[in-house]
Amino acid sequence: MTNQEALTDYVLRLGDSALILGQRLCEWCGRAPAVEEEMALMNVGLDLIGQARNWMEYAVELQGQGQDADQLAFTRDAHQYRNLLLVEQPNGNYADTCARQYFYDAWHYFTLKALCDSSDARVAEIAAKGLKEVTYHLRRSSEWIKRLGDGTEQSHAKMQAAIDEIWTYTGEAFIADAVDEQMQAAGIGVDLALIHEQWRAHVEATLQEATLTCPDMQAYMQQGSKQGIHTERLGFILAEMQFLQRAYPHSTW
Amino acid sequence: MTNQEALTDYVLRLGDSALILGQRLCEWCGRAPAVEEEMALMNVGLDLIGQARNWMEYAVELQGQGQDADQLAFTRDAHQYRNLLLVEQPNGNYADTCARQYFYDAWHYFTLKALCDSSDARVAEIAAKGLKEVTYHLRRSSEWIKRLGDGTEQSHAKMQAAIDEIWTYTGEAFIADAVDEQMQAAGIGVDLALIHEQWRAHVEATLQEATLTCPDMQAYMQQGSKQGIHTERLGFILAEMQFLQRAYPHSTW
Amino acid sequence: MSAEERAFQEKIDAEIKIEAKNWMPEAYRRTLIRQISQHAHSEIVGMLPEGNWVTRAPTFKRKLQLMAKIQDEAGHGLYLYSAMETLGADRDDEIERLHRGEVKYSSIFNYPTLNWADMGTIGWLVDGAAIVNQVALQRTSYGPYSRAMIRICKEESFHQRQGYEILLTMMREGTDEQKAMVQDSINRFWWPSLMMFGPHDSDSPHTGQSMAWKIKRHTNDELRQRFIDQTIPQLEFLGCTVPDPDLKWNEARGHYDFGEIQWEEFYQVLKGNGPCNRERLRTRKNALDEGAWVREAAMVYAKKQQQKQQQNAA
Amino acid sequence: MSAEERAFQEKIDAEIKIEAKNWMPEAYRRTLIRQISQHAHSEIVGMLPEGNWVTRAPTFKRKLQLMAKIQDEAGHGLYLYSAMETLGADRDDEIERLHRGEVKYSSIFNYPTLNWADMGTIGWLVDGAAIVNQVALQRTSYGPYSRAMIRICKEESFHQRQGYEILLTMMREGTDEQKAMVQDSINRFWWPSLMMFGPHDSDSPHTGQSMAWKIKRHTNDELRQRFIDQTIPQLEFLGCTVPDPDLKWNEARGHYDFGEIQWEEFYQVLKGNGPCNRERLRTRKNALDEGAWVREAAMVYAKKQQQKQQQNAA
Repeated sequence: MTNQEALTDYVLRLGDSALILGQRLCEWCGRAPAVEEEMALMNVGLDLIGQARNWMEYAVELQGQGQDADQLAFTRDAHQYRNLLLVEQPNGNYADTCARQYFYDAWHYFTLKALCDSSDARVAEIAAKGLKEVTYHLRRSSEWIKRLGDGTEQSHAKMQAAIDEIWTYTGEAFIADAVDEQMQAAGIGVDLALIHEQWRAHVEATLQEATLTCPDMQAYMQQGSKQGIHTERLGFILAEMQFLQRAYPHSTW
Repeated sequence: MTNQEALTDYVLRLGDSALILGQRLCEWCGRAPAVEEEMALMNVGLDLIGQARNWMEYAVELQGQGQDADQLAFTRDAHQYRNLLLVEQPNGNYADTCARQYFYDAWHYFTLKALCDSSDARVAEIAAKGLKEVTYHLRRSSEWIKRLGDGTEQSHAKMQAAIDEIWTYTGEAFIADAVDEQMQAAGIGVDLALIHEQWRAHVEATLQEATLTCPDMQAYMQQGSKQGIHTERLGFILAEMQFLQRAYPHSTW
Repeated sequence: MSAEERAFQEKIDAEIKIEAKNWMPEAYRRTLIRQISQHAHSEIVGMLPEGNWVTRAPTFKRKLQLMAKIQDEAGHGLYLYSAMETLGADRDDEIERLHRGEVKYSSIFNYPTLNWADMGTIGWLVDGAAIVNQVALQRTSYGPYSRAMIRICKEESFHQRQGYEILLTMMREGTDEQKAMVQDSINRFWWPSLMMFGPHDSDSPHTGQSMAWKIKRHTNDELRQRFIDQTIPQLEFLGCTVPDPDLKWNEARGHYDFGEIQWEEFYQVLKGNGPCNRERLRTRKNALDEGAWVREAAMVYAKKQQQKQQQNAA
Repeated sequence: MSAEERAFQEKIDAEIKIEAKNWMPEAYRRTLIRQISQHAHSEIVGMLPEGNWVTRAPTFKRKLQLMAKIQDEAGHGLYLYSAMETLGADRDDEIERLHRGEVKYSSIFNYPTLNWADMGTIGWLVDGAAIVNQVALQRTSYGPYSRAMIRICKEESFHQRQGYEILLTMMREGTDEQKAMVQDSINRFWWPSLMMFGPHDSDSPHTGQSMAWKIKRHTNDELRQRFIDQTIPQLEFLGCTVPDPDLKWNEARGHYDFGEIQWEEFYQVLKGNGPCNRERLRTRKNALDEGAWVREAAMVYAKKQQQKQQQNAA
């Protein structure tokens, strides 16, 4: 695998996760628990999809096959997607959405922070642009973990259940494969072990403050997304997200 | 409008309604209230989708544009669909599904029965083939209306709510447009006023036996499907149903 | 007329804004609460027809635009609820009343969005019609409402241009199928957009008092005519038509003539029989009901935090 | 050994079927209940991975085939639950036990179906592996189970041919993308299919007793080898490969050699850590929970009808 090939995959992973989580947030439109949350969810989603676009624009340049970012985002099938299994999990109730968001944000924040020092100037630039937004995302979702964890008895139970439920999807991000190793060696990508440590510390502190029990860090973790093996959810997300691009191919909108 | 054009539309309406309701029944797979109902729902769905195929095969012959039934079913967008608004309504709980099914079955049964005498031999043949199946569908769904209506207090309330909820979509089938009139005049189509009378009698009798209150027959009825104006539901049904055909066009499966 | 009432009316006549702490007639307050809450609800319910397509937007650019627009609408809702609360009304109460069907939101949102062009049409025609109303309301007599309108109008104009640009792109660079989508969308939204201005002046009993109080500054029919006059040239530039055979330029009047609105449909939708009335209201009601435990938890948590701070301070 | 036990074992040895009303050792009964209920649950849970694609089938023909197959599986489930109930077990109790995680279903259904080719692969490989098991079970010593197997095998063979035909069509008439789907699907399902035969004989403690009772007629490893031997020629005819570098024909043994199965994965899935364990079980549990009021209503209604008939008869 050339560095360029590995980098393309690496960039795609970052972009796909942001895109799919942004898409999940879009599904909340008009259904959030308060108007303020309508705004916040749409705002976070907007940031993520904007970041996805930045990554994909870089990915198509690296691929050099004349595709544009839209084609890359909206005409691949599930096995070609590289998003984390975490972000394709369903919205569930608000605790489920907050848990998913928080675990992602914590990974995202430390990842982008580290990527600001990437030896690849473009990666560093995109990461730096996103970091400001993601700093807010993480603050916001940490707050919600605490609010729901240390709110009422009911919200505590729901928050704990949401965390336990999604936990099995939180480990995948930190399991390095050949691409991760190659990118780290090239000084382009992050040190996953380090990110994992930072993530773990943040999660443990947040959950403790939220009076929640942190699940077993050694628990069995689902994986597959780095090889394009997803959960059954992704196919349905794509069917909806890509309908227009599929039904009216090669159209200008 | 030539008779052939009107007939194509007429046949498409019959086929699209069967297809979309069959699709809705597929969504129940693995989620029905009992294994016996898994079987029954899949069985009814199978009949409906089989009938849809028969209608579509005829429709593409009438169109004479070299399409096959699969292309007709799986590559039109929502505004080209002619299914009743009734059948695209969501599954809801089992009472909702039973109400939708019953109101459709009663219309379907009397329609196919009348179409057995169509002056168009092919229409008469397809109708006759379907009538046996639909006779069973109507018996089955009538039974469920009674079971839930005259079952427990809870099931009665749910059944009544389901009927009241879907009622506004039950009138459209009986509102004749130019196509209906032309087809009736040609001896090909049915007399909608007559079907409406039969439907009404069946509905009133069934609901009464089920100890349910029949909603106002004069209530405001939603319409639009005959002109391709649907509810927002249909687009999502199609996005899922047509994913493969859109993502991999011109493929043999 | 009491002295207070006279002073109030004189202020109005002198184009001095009424502020929250000023005396005002109870009917003026009630009319404003009704109008502002209706406007706020419309912003929130108005997110739904767009939310219906936000998961299916065709490009990054369009998806981001639509999300930003929806976010703005939530913001407008919040801003308007605040303006309403300066009049002593309570946001939660008003939302309850909406859900009980006692207050309305703009009927236009009871029509379904059936193709992507609807995202353009809603921006161009629906927001366009809203802006005609709102531009007039920038000069409304109640200060907080007037200021909300000034701010909202700016963003709405931006949305309107974006909506028009969506349609223009489809008409100029699109396939035949896309052009057909645009025309289909205009066909469905044209009459409902005209209905947004409300019944004919002759059937609008409250117009007189609202005009006197300068809550309203123009009649329904005046605004409707203004909207048509400014919209038809844009329509022609698009290369589209409206489903009104009677529409034509009247040189003598200096305005477009147009056909009679189907008021029967208007009143049916108002009565709850529009294609999406039940669904829109249910979606909002479910959102509120299912979010109750979240809002409660947030309140309890805030109280706990406050107590901790007080303890730390002590 | 008691006289009853001896008579029972003599019958078994003489290949006379045991019937529901015959005496049988309690352990025999329990083993059978466990095995048949597990088999019945597998038919029902096995509908889910297919249900995942039934709304997205690519043609009328494929959709109808898949729906018919799912319907058959529900039928098999019912038929097997009946066979199980002849042993004094209760369907509802056994389903409760499934939902509490006390009984298993075939682990293969804990893998996701990720592309359309999986509908072919499940028919060909998964049903194929099941049939190898079931053909052997046609001669099982318990009469009702044996008869159920004979009936089920017939339909399963039909499903297997259909599954193979799906793959063959994609490989012969499909695009490169479709061919890649087939290979990807086989890559994902190959090892899990081999695991369907259970652990190595040496790690399968119950095999000895089950063989003596002729509930089982062949060991896990025997059946697994049989499956591989019959499947590889079909695989080659498809023009596909399996993800096993050690697979090759062994002339001396007259069998295919194959690589070592990842038993760690097998036991993880068994423990509940497969990709879909939680979801499959939850879907079934939700179906049952949400359907409780429906089943209750049907029972109450039936009772009412019965009472009416008795009143009319009186």
